[in-house]
Amino acid sequence: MGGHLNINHLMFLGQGALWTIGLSVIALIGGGIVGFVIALARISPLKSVRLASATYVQLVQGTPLLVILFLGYFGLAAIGLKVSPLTAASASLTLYVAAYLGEIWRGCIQSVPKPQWEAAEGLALSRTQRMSKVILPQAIRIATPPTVGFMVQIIKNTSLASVVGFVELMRSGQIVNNSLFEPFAIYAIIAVTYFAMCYPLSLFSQRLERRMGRGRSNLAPA
Amino acid sequence: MSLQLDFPAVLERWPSFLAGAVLTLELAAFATVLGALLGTLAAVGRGTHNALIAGASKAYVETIRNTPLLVQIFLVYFGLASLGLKFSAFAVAVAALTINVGAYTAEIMRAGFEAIPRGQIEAAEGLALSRLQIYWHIILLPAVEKVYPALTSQFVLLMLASSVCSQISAEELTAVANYIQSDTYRAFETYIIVAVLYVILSLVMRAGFWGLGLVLFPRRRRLGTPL
Amino acid sequence: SADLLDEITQAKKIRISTDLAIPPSGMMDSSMKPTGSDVEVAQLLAKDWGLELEFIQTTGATRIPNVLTGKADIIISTLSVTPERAKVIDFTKRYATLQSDVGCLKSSTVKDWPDVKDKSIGVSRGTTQDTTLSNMKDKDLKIARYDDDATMVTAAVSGQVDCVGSSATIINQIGVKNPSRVFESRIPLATFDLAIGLKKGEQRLMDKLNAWITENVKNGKLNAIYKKFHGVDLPTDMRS
Amino acid sequence: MHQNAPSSEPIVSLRDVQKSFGPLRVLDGVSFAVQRGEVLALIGRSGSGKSTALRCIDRFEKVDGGEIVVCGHRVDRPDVDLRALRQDVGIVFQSYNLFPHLTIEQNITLAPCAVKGIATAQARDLARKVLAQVGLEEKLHAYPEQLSGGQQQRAAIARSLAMQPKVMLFDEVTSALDPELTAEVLKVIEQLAADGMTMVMVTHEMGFAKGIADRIVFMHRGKVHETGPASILTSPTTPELTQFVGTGNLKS
Amino acid sequence: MHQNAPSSEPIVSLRDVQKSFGPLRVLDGVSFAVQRGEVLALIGRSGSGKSTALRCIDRFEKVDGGEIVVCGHRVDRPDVDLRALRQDVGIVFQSYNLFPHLTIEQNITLAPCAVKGIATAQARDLARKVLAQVGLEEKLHAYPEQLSGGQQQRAAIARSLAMQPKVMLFDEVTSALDPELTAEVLKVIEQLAADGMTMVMVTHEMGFAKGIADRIVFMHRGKVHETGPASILTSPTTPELTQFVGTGNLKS
Ligand SMILES: Nc1ncnc2c1ncn2[C@@H]1O[C@H](COP(=O)(O)OP(=O)(O)OP(=O)(O)O)[C@@H](O)[C@H]1O
Ligand SMILES: Nc1ncnc2c1ncn2[C@@H]1O[C@H](COP(=O)(O)OP(=O)(O)OP(=O)(O)O)[C@@H](O)[C@H]1O
Ligand SMILES: [Mg+2]
Ligand SMILES: [Mg+2]
Repeated sequence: MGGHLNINHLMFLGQGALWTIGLSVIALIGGGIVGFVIALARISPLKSVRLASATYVQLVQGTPLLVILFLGYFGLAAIGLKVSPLTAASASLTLYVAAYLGEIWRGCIQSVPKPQWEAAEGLALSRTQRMSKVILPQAIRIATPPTVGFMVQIIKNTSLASVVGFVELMRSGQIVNNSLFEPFAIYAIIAVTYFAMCYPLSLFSQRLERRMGRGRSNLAPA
Repeated sequence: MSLQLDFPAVLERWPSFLAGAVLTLELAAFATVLGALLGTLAAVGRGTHNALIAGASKAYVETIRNTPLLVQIFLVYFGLASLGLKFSAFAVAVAALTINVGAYTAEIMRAGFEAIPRGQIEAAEGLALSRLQIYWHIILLPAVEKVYPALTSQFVLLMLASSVCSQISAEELTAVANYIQSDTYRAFETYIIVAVLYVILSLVMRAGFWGLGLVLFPRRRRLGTPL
Repeated sequence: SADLLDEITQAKKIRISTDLAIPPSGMMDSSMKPTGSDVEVAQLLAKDWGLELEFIQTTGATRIPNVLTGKADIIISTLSVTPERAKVIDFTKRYATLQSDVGCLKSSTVKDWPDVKDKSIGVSRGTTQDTTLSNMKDKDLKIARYDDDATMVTAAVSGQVDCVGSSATIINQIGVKNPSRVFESRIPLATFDLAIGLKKGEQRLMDKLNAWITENVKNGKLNAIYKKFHGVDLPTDMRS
Repeated sequence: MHQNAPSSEPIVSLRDVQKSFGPLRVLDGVSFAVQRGEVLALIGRSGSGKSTALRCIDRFEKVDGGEIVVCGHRVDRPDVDLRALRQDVGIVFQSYNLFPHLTIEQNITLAPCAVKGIATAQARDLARKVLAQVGLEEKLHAYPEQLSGGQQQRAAIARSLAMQPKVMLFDEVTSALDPELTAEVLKVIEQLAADGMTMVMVTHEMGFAKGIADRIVFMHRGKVHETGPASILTSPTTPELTQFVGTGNLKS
Repeated sequence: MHQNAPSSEPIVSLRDVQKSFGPLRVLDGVSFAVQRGEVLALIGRSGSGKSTALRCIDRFEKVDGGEIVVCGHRVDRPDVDLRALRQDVGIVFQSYNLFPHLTIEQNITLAPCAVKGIATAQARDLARKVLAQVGLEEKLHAYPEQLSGGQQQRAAIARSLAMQPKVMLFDEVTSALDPELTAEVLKVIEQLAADGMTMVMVTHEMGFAKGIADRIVFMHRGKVHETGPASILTSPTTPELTQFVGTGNLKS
């Protein structure tokens, strides 16, 4: 107890940072897969599917992640699933990320110009073929910058997993602080670490966006 | 499963929930107003020709946008205390939320400013309006109108994010939930109720912003253009 | 359904819910390994029973939900025995006690309740200290609740609060962290029995735990752990 | 292509077709038919319903009433087999709508492979053939944005041809192009007509319509106002068509 | 408006004005003067520097050399009082630049209230007056987007007039309008000229320039190439003006 910041503390923080990255990757993959389904459901020809997915998005976007994490942590257990903090955090983040990515991607899919949909239809392509071969490849290009930008949000939001006892960067900082009691210094280190993880992504997303801006104007028909 | 849901046991604590919800709304309201001001200033700062001000604004925006709110709150809370400054948890929470949402507002407002056609500003200059008058009458309101949906979403997100203020002893909705669930040991029921309350709060806020939009943008009201 | 004791025995592993952010009961040493009195009690138990030990990290507020929802088998985490809690979980017999006080700055003149009226008292949200203080409605106290002891102590160390409601051990810790802000116990709050918590209706496990506690109180091992971290012996009435 | 003589069984036939957008009645009892190998030009003012009529034929719009039969498909029926219909019909729009993420070859082979299940190698040969038809062999591996507007439009025509449709629909395919590029696209369509392709085209190029069309349908306010051989353009009988032709406007 | 006879003291005078954008010399020694009550038309090819010259007068561009005096303000000097200058000068652009979030009345009263500190009630009367001048009384409470292009441009002129400027600058105020709307705007300007307003206008409407302008300044490659009364348009002396007038293009 007490003493000064030593290599063990830094390693512990580093381990937390790795978990933050790991959790972010899990959330991105899980949220990406579910979000993709949500995006498709939001533009489904079936009204009930559209309504259900819209409700899901509204509910999740209207609830703080912190509360979703609590619900995931205790709720999954309450319905009889024994889950570790990792599973609970992953599941909650997945649900959360899916709602946001789903909306972002829906916007991107719908921003593929209507004539492209019609041209694909006119070639007798089936709905699945139109989606997979014509619309999605174009939507992916549009979706890349906002998706990269959203990854920054994911990384930052994993810090909330600390409140259900998951030892990621934030929680590892709290634990180290608990043995050193230098809150300002330790939280500053944590802030810098988060910044180092997030800022490159922010920059990358901004660059992509600018490049897209140019590319898109090239694509405008004569 | 051994866990049985018992909502009445938790719901009888409704005065606490209500107090928490009110505090959450208060936090969001203060931070929204102050953050809108701070963010607008930062957006203006970023557009100035003064490299120092522009650089400082950019550094502020990027730092905040790339670190978690939770860390920011701890830094403000314990940082101020280390400097010997003591404020109430509410004041610190408002300050941290303001700093946070200000950065996002700045980015949104910047986009709004950039969307104002150059000709509008020249026309105003030609009418001998001062710089300040131009900013106020010609740039600010139309810019806000252009980015109003993005702005209001950001402020709703802020309200939701204020849940982390429970960490620094602000007794907002999530703090109340934590207290009640550790008192009644009915975690699941408590958090479901709280989730519902947050959804209601965000609907309330959206409705409020919709009404405010009607007041702020009479043209939209008259011409029936949706916001 | 299967008995929890059987499940533990089958899994050859016991999952113990422990808050590692409440020194000196649960904390990390300088090489970031769990340590503290609760940690050693848990380790002793696992060793005696020949089980692998898994710590389920928890905060004050999530200790009990952890066993209710089956995330952990038992709680060893300065869990005070209260009638409220006994409605939801079962307690073993006590394995230690906890003296709770209101602690204030050494330099302050606080002697009794009226003196703390205009001072904020930091507590860990949902702890027995929190509940006890919150129920003193007539005393008109200003309570600042934090999510865990670590944040509460940090608030005291950094000057956000001038009083804390906590265990005597934690109150003494504050001065160690920041010599310019030495806290000491001023108003006694209560003495709580600390017990191991477990889900209701696990009688076999309960019996086995009680037997284990009795044995280790008698052979002095629990006292040794307590003394190592808290600097004092367990109360005499408990050891006899 | 089959060079059958026009039979009594039309490839496309509209009978008393009704279509409204909300309160706006856009098609108000439109009837006409197209025989195999025939070239029909739809002309009329802006807003007279030409595009809507064309889009109804390929079921991009559902009709409110009347009957549409295209290559044996009952297009007005809700249970029409859309994919079968669209294999028989090729449609080309004003904005060429090539898929920007695919090369010209991929644009062309996409539908034959995906819909008809043609082997890739065979589809490539097909692409080469239809591109030769529109004079764009050398652009096989280019991306759409690397092509001029006229080239893109010709590629779009080639893409439709690759599905070997029985009838082609053109909606003002040249109106986004400047005169020089217009000429190169019209030449391609002329060649198609010469090869015996059945075509329905909406166009503002009166000179072109006169030269290529077997029959003219003049639409006015959602109705077929006058119809007849190309010669009606030089000697219109109704005052509306007289005025329309008289404006001398090539583009509306 | 004061109806003084043209005095020897011009309201606007440019002397040897130089202006470059980077390497591009846009104004290369431009000199001309406008007397009180005079209407001056600036004409010339696209890119000849007309807009730039006009913008220099109201200091939307800083000049590199030469002297500009407008209503006594030394516009070329860095310390010119911009707001005082712009109270004396009204400027109207091709894109009307009405403020879309304000009603026409608010558009008009904004500057008089904010700049001159006129009381609201008084400003409203003023708005009514200037709107009557441009024939738009009934549009007082409309928003810009509810107006046609010609009406918007007339409202923009009214907005300038409300500041009671000593000189008005017009930069191709009709070139975004179709002929019918153009006519209604030109009529307003004609009325202003008849009322004795001093005006400098860049225009491509040669017929209009001929009818209304007291003097023509023909710019060519950043220089004043020919200047004189409106009659120089019918009998130009330089080959450049001959060619320019000869193109017969009303719009460049
Ligand atoms: N999807 C739609 N929703 C509502 N109205 C429509 C829609 N499509 C077309 N219209 C209206 O139907 C009328 C006829 O349109 P259509 O496009 O068929 O005319 P057109 O003869 O092709 O004109 P143009 O020569 O300008 O292309 C127009 O008034 C148009 O505004
Ligand atoms: N802000 C600017 N930056 C760079 N070049 C400019 C700028 N403004 C004008 N120019 C250039 O200066 C030249 C003169 O422009 P100006 O607008 O004065 O011409 P103009 O006579 O008004 O032409 P038009 O009839 O097309 O309006 C043009 O070549 C133009 O491209
Ligand atoms: Mg059309
Ligand atoms: Mg110009």
